[in-house]
Amino acid sequence: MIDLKTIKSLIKMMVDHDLTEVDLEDQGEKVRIRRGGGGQPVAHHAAPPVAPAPVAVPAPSSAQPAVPEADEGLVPVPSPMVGTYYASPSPDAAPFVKVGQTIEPGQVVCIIEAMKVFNEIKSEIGGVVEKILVSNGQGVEFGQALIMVRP
Amino acid sequence: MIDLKTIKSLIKMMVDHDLTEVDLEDQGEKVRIRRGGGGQPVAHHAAPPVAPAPVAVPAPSSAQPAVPEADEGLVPVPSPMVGTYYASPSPDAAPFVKVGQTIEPGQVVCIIEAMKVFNEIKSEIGGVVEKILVSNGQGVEFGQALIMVRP
Amino acid sequence: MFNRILIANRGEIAVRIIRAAREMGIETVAVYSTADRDSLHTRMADHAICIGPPAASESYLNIPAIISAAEVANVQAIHPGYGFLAENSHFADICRSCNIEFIGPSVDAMRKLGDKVSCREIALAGKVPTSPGSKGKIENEEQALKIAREIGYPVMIKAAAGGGGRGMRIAQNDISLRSGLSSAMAEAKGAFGDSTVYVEKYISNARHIEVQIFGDQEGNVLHLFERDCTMQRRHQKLIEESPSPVLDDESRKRVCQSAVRLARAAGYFSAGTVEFLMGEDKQFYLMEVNTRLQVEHPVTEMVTGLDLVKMQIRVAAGLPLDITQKQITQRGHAIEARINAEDPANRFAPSPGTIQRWELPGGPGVRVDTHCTAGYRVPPNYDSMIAKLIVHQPTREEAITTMQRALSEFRIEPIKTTVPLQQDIMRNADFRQSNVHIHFVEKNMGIG
Amino acid sequence: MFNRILIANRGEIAVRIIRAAREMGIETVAVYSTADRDSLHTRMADHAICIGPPAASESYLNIPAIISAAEVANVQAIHPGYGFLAENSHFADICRSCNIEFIGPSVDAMRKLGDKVSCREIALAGKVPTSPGSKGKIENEEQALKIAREIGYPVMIKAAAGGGGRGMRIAQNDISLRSGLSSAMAEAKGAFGDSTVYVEKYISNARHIEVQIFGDQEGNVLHLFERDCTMQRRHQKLIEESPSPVLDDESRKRVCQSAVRLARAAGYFSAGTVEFLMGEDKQFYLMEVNTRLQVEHPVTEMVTGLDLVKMQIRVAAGLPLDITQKQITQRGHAIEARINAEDPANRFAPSPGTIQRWELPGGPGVRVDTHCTAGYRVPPNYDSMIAKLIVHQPTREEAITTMQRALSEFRIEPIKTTVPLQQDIMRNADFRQSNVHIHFVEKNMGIG
Repeated sequence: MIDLKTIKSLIKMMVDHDLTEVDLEDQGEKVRIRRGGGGQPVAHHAAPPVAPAPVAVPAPSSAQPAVPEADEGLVPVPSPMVGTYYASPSPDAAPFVKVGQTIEPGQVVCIIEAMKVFNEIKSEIGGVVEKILVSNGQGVEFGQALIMVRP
Repeated sequence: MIDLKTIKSLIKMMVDHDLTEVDLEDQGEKVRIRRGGGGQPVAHHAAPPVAPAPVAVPAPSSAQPAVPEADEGLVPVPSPMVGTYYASPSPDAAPFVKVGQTIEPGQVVCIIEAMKVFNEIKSEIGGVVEKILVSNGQGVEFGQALIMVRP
Repeated sequence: MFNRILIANRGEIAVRIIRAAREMGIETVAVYSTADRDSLHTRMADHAICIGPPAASESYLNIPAIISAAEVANVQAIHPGYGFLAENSHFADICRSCNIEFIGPSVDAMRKLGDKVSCREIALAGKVPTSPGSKGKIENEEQALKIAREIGYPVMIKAAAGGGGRGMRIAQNDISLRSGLSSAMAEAKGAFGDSTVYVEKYISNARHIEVQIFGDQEGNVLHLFERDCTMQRRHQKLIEESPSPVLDDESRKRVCQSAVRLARAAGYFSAGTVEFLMGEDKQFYLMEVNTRLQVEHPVTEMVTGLDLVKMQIRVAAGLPLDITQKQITQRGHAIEARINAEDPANRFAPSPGTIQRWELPGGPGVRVDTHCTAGYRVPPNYDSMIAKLIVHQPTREEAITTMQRALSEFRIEPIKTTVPLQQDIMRNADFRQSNVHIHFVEKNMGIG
Repeated sequence: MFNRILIANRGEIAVRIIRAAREMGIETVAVYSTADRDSLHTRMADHAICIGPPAASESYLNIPAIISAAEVANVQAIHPGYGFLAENSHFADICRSCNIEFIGPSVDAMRKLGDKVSCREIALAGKVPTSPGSKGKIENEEQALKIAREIGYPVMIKAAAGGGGRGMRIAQNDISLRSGLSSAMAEAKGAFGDSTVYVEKYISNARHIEVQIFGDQEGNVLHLFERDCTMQRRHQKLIEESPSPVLDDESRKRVCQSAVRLARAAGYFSAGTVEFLMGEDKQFYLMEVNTRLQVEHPVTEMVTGLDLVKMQIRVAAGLPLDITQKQITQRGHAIEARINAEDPANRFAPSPGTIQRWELPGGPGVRVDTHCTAGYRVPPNYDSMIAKLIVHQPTREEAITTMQRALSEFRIEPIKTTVPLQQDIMRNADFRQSNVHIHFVEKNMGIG
């Protein structure tokens, strides 16, 4: 709950420390307070997404959000198609990429099999592979994040 | 719930910290408080009306809002029952009240006939009759404003 | 035919009546309390008149206000819906004395069948099956004890003016009969202003079977077959269906004809319901007659293809019934679930408030009767029913499946509703096998 | 029976199929484009798989993506709905070669009846009434001119692969035939990748009468009577009803049996529709066959009491039809109105956007099939239909009255819809007297 007391303390903190903006989010409630150039904070307090407006629908089992954790500064490599994910070119080969590995733009990161065709999936960006989000043989959908890269 | 206490505290905070504007939204209720260039804070308190929330329904023909123009500083004398309005005690008698007339609290302002019973309707307030909103023989509903008085 | 009628009710039944009238080309006048200013019945009607503050006693039960509204709006008839003034013969009498037709039975028939003691007397005379018990009202404790010993315990003490379980007691022996008698009389006095009670044999493990009857002012009386309302909680119906899954053709015919006999004996016209208990012995025992339209009338409409509200209006206007008993058939199976704004997880506490999300089930075999919309505030002042979900399919098994599918599509937020309870019932093996009785929900589903 | 099926579609028909499957105890897998992430079919299905970006060519028409999704989800069958891939025999072929059943007819029957030229050939052989014209496709201009002079102007040029009015021209004389021929071929080439056209007599002031047929894999073929879809705007159906108000029993029997003959000749199974024009001479002329479920199938469901989607699934699983022709009867009258997100006051411009207020009609005789809810954003990428409103009553007159009542209850804001147009049609005296033809809306109601 964001109540008056919370807002009060926030404003005090802002004045004390000469902050210009504070965003606070708590269980769907939001407060934004700004102190502009002239030192005037403005508080925006938004309650949970108003009523029958499009709410966040609980994603069905396989319909995962494309980008699970966008806020960490990581960039996803999404699947360009529906199909089955393979981490390596053949069952006994080494995987295309591992966590911690540095990849170049255009480097193949996995294979997606769709209708008996094995498609090499290339990363559009370069960076360090921080996470591999799918496991070998798993079905993936269009736009689903496969691996997360720190550019 | 945004209540008077909350608004009061907000205004105090604004004055104390020299804020010029506060927006607060809570479960469909909204408050915006502005402090103009050194003037006094003005509070706008708006209940829900946002999109699919209960909208202002076009009133059916006879379902008029009880108080048509509350913002003029006039006070309505509402009908305490459904029935037929009569401005005078008998067809050839003078009306109980006229526009411009000063009335006392408790003074009879009209008759409402309901089920063959003629009920004298008394004003709870005193003041000058500014408007008579219904005409002789008209049907009125519960809570409908009959006359407007400037206290 | 009438040009304009007033609906002396609110909620889904007011909406239902407006729909029927609109399709008949009849103008509608709604009345509403200040709590219902933005309600669907208020904005759907051609005219709407505020009749008082939220308390029902000052609005929907306020006879002078409603009659005044009818006079101001110059209507020719009043439909009382169900509840409120629907079974108030005094109100029907006033309507007619003001030259406004009351869309319902005659005052005489309402009184004869509405009072349980006189209803029982008519039933006995007409060989309508009743449970053994007092011929009429109980005059004193000694008489009650004598009857109870004759018919054998357990016995039921019932209020003559009763309904919804009030003024009702089960007595297992002389002692509980004595105490039950005085408490039932006190409760009946408080609830109905009439302390008259009677005593009859208690039917255990009973099913609730009721027959829809319909008469016109020329003396024709038909039945529209039965409804089975055995799934109840504390005498409040939860699920109603038609046909009853436990009747064979012979017993169906028997109970329906009994109901018609009773209605004929009372000179009944308009819609009415004769309620029976069916014992483990498969015998029927008259319970009471509801001299009005019933909440669950849609299941009868689905299987017969008839529109009961339009029929009521036509009969009230003096038209004869335009169908014969032979033309009325049961086609398929219909089930109704009452959706209440109550929290089944919290002892069915009322859950009024503003509905933010309101998504209705749809598609084949689904009918929804409701007065609610997104943004509607369920007022705490009235009955908690917010919707009736009715399904119709060729077989009972398919109807249950469609009901499950439709219940799963209902999305109501943030208020709590009885949808989860209805889902539990649809899943219940005994319900599916029709192996239930009127106390099944409390006793076997652990819901008190 | 299947345990799990995939629905290769979106919108109301995907919801319709999910409802049928759920009632049959079959798990459903939805596929969706990124524009439909929050759509009702996506959240109603047991599983949902994103198959591509908003453009239909990259999602709902993307065969590899859909087959991959079916393999990933391990389904036993795919229901194509209508539109998109529903009449794509290549898709049906791929499904079956991947060991996934295609819920629809055989590839052979789809090809034979889907191509208008070969369909016409089968019809001629089976004495199914066709309009005079070319035996098969037009090889050159001279042949077209020769045929036109034989049968007499006006004539119709039609694309073999056509539909929805595309690749269609009316020619009044040799000159307009010449120009029409080349422009129709160019349009057909662009729209369907096939420039084949044929020529037939133009039927003026025609009504659109179509017959619902249904076959199983054992060779049984039944008809479920006719639908009348004469109310159209630019070849897009606006109102569909069953029975047709202008057929007598004899002509009904004749046209229905013709349709069954055609289906039998093609070895047809699953649901299909044989579309005819009925001329002022009351004769029928075959127009085309739709080898799939139709948008307007609910009116047939209402009058026959059958569930066409469940029947399709059962037949696809190899089960025989469990009804005979004799058991199928027409009961009452049903009308469907298509509600599109288009602005009738602004040349039917699409009106996509977020729906804020969405209140559905309800009560007796009303069925709504929709994928929309309050808060739903109608995407600009697909068909503009947002709901189908279906009513069912004992008579056509009552059905029209209920449709008017139900249309007046629809509240959709802020997007524009065709509700006002549908209301105009219901009020129209010629429509009410069934005195209309397929160009009536454009010509007589001033709506181009």
